[in-house]
Amino acid sequence: MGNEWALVFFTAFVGLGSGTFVAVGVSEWWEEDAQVRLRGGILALIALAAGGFSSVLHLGHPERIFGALGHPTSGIFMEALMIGLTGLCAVAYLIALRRGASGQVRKRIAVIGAVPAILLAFAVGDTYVMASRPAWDTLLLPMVYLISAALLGCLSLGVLMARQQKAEAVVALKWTTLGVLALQGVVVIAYLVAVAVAPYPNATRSVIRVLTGNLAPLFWGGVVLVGLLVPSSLTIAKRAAAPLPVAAATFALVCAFVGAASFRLLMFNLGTSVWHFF
Amino acid sequence: MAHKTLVIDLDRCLGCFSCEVACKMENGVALGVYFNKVLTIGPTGTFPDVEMYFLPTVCQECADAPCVKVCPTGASYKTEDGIVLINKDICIGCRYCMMACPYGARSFNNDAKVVEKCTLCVHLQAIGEQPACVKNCCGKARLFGDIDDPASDVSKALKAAGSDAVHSLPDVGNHPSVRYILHRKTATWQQSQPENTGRESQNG
Amino acid sequence: MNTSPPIRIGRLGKDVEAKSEYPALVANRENLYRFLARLYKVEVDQALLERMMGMSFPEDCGEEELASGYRMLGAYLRCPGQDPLTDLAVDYAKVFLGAGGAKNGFAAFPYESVYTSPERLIMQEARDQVVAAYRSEGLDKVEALDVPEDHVALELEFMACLCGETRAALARGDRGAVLVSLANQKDFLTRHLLNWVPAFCADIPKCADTDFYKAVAKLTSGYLRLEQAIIEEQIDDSAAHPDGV
Amino acid sequence: MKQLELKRRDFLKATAVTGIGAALGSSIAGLASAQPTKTAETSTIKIVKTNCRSCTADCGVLAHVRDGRVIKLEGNPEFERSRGALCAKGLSGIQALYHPSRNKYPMKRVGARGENKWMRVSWDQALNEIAAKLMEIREKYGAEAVLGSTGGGGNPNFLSCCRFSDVFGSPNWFEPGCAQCYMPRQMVYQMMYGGGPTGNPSLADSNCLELYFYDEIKVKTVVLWATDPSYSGPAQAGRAINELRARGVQTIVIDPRFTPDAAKAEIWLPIRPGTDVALMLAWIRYILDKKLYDADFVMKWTNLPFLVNAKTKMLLRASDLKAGGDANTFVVWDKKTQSAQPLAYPWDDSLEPVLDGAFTVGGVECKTGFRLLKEKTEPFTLAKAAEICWLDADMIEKAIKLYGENTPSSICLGVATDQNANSTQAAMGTATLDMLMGNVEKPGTIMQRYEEGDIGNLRSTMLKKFLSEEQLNKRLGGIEHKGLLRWWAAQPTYILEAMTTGKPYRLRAWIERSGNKLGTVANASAWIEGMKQLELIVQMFVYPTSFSAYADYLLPANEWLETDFMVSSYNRMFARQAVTHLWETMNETWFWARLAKKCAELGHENCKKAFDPKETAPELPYYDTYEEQMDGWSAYFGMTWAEYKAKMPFEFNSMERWRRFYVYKETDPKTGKPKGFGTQSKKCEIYAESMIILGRTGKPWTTFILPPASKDYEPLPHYVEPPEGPNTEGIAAKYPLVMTNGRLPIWHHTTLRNIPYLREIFPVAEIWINPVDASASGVSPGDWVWVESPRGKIRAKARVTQGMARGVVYMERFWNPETVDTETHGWQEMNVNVLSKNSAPFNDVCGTYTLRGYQVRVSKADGPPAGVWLKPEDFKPWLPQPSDPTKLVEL
Repeated sequence: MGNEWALVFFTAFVGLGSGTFVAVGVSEWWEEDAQVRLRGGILALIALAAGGFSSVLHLGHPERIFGALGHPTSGIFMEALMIGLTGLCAVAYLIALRRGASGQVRKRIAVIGAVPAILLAFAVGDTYVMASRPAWDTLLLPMVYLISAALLGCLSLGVLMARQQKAEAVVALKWTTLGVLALQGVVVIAYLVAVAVAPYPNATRSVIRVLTGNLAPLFWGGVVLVGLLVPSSLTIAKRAAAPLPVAAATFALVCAFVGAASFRLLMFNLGTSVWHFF
Repeated sequence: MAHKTLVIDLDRCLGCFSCEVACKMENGVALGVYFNKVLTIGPTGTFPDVEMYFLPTVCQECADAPCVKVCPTGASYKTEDGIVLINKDICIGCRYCMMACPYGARSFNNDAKVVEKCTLCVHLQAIGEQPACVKNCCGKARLFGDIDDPASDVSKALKAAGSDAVHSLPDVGNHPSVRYILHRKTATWQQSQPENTGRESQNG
Repeated sequence: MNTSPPIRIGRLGKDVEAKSEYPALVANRENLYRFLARLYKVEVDQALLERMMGMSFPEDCGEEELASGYRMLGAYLRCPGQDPLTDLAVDYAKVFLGAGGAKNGFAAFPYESVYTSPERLIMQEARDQVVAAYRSEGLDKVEALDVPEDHVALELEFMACLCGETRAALARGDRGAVLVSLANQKDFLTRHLLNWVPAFCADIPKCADTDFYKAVAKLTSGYLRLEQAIIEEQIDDSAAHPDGV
Repeated sequence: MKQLELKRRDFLKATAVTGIGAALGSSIAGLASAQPTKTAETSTIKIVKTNCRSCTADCGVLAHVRDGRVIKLEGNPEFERSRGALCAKGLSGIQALYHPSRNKYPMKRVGARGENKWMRVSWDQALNEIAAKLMEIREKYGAEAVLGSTGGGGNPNFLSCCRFSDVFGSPNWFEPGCAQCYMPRQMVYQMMYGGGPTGNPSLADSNCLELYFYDEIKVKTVVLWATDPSYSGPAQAGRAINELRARGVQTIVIDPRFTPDAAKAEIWLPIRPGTDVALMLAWIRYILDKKLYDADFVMKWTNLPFLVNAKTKMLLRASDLKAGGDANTFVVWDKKTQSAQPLAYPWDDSLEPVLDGAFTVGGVECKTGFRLLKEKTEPFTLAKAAEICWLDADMIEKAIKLYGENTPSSICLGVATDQNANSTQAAMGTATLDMLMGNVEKPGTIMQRYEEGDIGNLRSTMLKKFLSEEQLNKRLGGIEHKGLLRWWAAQPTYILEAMTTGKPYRLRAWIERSGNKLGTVANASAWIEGMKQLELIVQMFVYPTSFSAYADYLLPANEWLETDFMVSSYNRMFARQAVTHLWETMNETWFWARLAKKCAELGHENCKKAFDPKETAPELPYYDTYEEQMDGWSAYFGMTWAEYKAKMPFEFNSMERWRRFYVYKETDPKTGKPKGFGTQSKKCEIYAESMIILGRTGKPWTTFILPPASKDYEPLPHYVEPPEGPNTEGIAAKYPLVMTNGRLPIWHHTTLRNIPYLREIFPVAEIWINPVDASASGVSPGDWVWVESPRGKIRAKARVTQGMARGVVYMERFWNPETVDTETHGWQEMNVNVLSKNSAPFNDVCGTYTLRGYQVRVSKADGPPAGVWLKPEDFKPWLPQPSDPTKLVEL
């Protein structure tokens, strides 16, 4: 597989959107101000739309997409359905905000919306789990996608909360972020182990190619350094209760997004079929 | 149920690329795209004790075709004869089926923006003829027929070859139906994907 | 490109003009088609060159590319150099025949098939279709001519023949036949000529050395574009003004 | 859109060109009223039986034709030799036919040579001007100053160029094949066996037909010596050998390249190029030593028991024993009487001839042919051969045993040995082996005399008798290398020498009919200087090639789908039929007749006579039209060409008559004795005394007795170490690797390099090299490398493979149509014949130079040559963005 840019951005933006939506929902419990929620909700919607748009770019005949409605079992149907449901929930959430609905109502919407959002974050990775591509044939792959969505959600909430002074919220977000970062690291390592022991070993999908071969810059630079280490060090750069400046928080989010995209590129490069003829 | 497919006798394949060109002529396949591609397997071993055979690769017409399963619109489908086909009029060009194929046997038509692959020349079958690659094969190495029918030429050829000499590509649950005959006398069947096949764009 | 803005003239009293201008326009079109067909069919000979030197072109005609082609051709014919017949023959051989592997086999091959078949071969589907189109009008390529039927010269000549039919129908006052003939023209123009000649004309200047053939390319693609407008207008007109003819 | 604002008045103005009517004047109409029959034809598909000519094998083809357009090609199952198979070359017929870059009209050069500026001229003008120039040259300098050449892929009629030269009076024509391809084998087998057209070992030239009767499985072991049928003839020989293998026939492959046939063989001997004769001598020695030969056949049906005068090397005749003795009766040593005795043909039971011995006969030292053969092969032990040929002695022994014990067996000899100085000796070697084994005219063996009648002569004949003694003596290289008389041709290096230096005389004009001569002649660069000296260069071919850049006239030739010709398969006649015609292309074989006609019109006496059947008899004359020619040829079968085409395929001989075994044992009604073989002694002449006679006189091929060559040709095979080999001092250190060549299945000679579907399979020239040699040269798989010989330097892409003998590299011929209009003209980048060796020493008998088995070195290059196309997608300049395919017109 080459670098499937449209799919890289599709899945990365969907991760950002669903992650942000869930994170904004979580912030309901941290009693954040309405601005954060409003902006968060809008950001989630924009990211989902950007993801959806990228996926359409990937299609040869987007005008025929309605043909997919007749086949609810396909992965693409699942993805489209979940994007739609998550988007609907985000819209409902924004309307609720706008109409000054009670926290209870908003929380309820957030909880309901979290379900398709989490499923979506997982599903965009799960579609790639297939026996034809040994390096993708593991549930660890959608786990990376899911956790990367969580990370993007944490960091985008970090940007939204950058002017927030409420210490408990800042602390909670920072610890959550660090936890997700650690989890992401663990799952990425676990994924590499899965790749290493996958059947039909082949040089095109070997861990050696990732660690020391031509994918090493992408892995060490993109996934590890930019995607994990930079956000981690930015997160712990200031004392726990102090929020990051907007610039630093934004930088951390951009880095994590680059890291997410890098991992996807890595995945596509490893995604060679069992035997490739052509 | 019928399952029409190819049986390719590698003891007989001369590596002449006739099937490849016949396919391209018959189906107007674009440059750099192949429905049928002949790979050179080997020479393996160390000079002068070496072995080599040719592997004409083609859609494996899987019994449990993953490309059909993942297709979001039903554009990839299976005929009553067990042949996997693509309805190009409803293909949305998502290429998911290309990912699902364990052999990379499908390709994207950049002009029509749809996925395509070997059709076993269904348009020729419809008028009672064999696929172009079978008809023109110089080594008479290719047989086409119903592998589920014990009386068919393909079934007989497989029986005559003996099970030790009958091979198929790795099965990851898709159950490929194309069979390759290769006797140890000619060469040893290579279990893993070959590295140098004499074809540049391979492994790409 | 040296162009002047198009002249905008409002619609004049249609009824008055129609009767006199309509046949004249059809005759002009037929002539232009035949003229272009002649230029593509074979090299320019002495007689043609002399006659062309006596021609004058409406260099200020409103269709930018066509006008620029007229001007370029006019300029060439005013000052054609020492040995124009040889220059033009050499250029013709290079541009349309790909003689001697010039340009490493790249040339503006004047066949619709080359521009419409994925393998860029002559004698593909398009050729079969134009044969069918010719025959549906009771026409066929003359035996003596040894090029495939989808040669640009023949397609242009076919349009001229269709214009001839229109002219005859006009003379008979057979409005139905005029409409049919116009519809045929539109059909052939859009399905065939406009489907490939613009690309073909874009290739000509990549190979041509003389301004003559560069001008012919402009002339052709400009004129075909104009033709689309003309035919559409004529069809609309004929439909809207049943008595207009 | 601005123009939409234009209205009718503007339209009128925009289309009003003053004087346009006059300009149209007398222009020719392209369209006219259709004939109703034509209209009815629309869209019905006709399937026409025809025969391919993408190479020389003539496979049966079914051409699907719709309304004058060829829409599909497939194999014709009726054609016995190919049985429905059609290879990549044949399948490319449509792309070749409809390639827009074809030569379309006769073109005359404008401006300087190489400038690539052309002007269309009529056929009449082109032929008139060319003929006038030829006549002028003939007048001023003699007809020999006009050089003809042919060859190239799918040569439609080998001898048409030769015939023209004969008629015009020039002894000088050549083709790059000839002594380098097929002729040595064909000549030697004819001299030693005399089996006619079906009696030689060249699989790729549609011989060895007995192997096609695989259902009878008579042969048990087939040796594929220097031949790769899977690649050189997949649909015919490749297919037949495949069928034999499937039926348990054992094969031995002798080839430095691990070909598909090698991969399927019992034994592969990866021999060092150019050393085949050393191996053959070792095989012979072993077979003699272990008495594996067919003693009865050798005694009764070969000339090995005959006594040879050790000094003169000539066979003893009855006339040498006593005055009045028969000059055609040979002499044996009779054991019973311990004396030399004439042996009456075919055999004399009263005598007990000694096979192996040396005797004194009338004071003259004599030896039997057998003894001389033994002496000749004595140094070639298995160990010696292993050392020379870079082989394993045990493997050699295994191979000989298989060939010698699992019989009947047969050796098919390919082109590789024709491409070095040992060419004729190699053919003598394999003929000797098969004769020793008695593999002659037995069911299953390849030496057979099928009854072809005169059908071969119908299609291609020389007109030897039109060439005067004076002119024949002027043939360049013709006196020294009299084997060339077999094809009546001149020697390429002598031609080049004459072209460049004017010695012994200057050449003035070159009429060339083929693809890319610069891709096929050895040391191609050397030819450029020579070509500059010529006053006229004409090329006739299907599309422009590198050679076109140096020509003054380019003449457009038909593709095979546009031509009519006779084809035979087994005992039946088929036809190549023109199914379409484009532009003003002309049949290549017909061009020569047209040129002769023009010369006749200009007063050339012989050219006039050549159109008169009485003058040309027994050969057929030239005809005035192609239709007359085909009718003239079909008259042999008592029909017109139209009838022929309607009736074909038809038998020209019954299968029983056509294919008979042991023809030599049949009684000759004239003599009442067995027919014997087609040699002077009617025996298999393993001791080829005829070689000596050939060298001294030109017999049996000459029309006039010629002065002797500087040295006698040898009557027994002998090994000559390659003149530029790994053992050559001063060369080997600098150029350590031996270069060999060989076919790929998708190309014939230099043709079809402009077919996208073929080029994408092998987009660039590859050099195949063993990993050991690659690493010694610092080369990794897929690297671009320089390949250099003492003559030049080219680039190729390295295929590092265990399938190449160590110390040997392989390249296929290549040139690049995509750079024809650049400074390199497409022949300098990857053309292996920039490297090959055209200098002496040549093969003594027929002047073969060295296309294989010379030294090169390989080193890493920075990248590919400029401008060449590398990937399938690179071919897009030939396939630039087509607009949407024209949709179907509804009528």
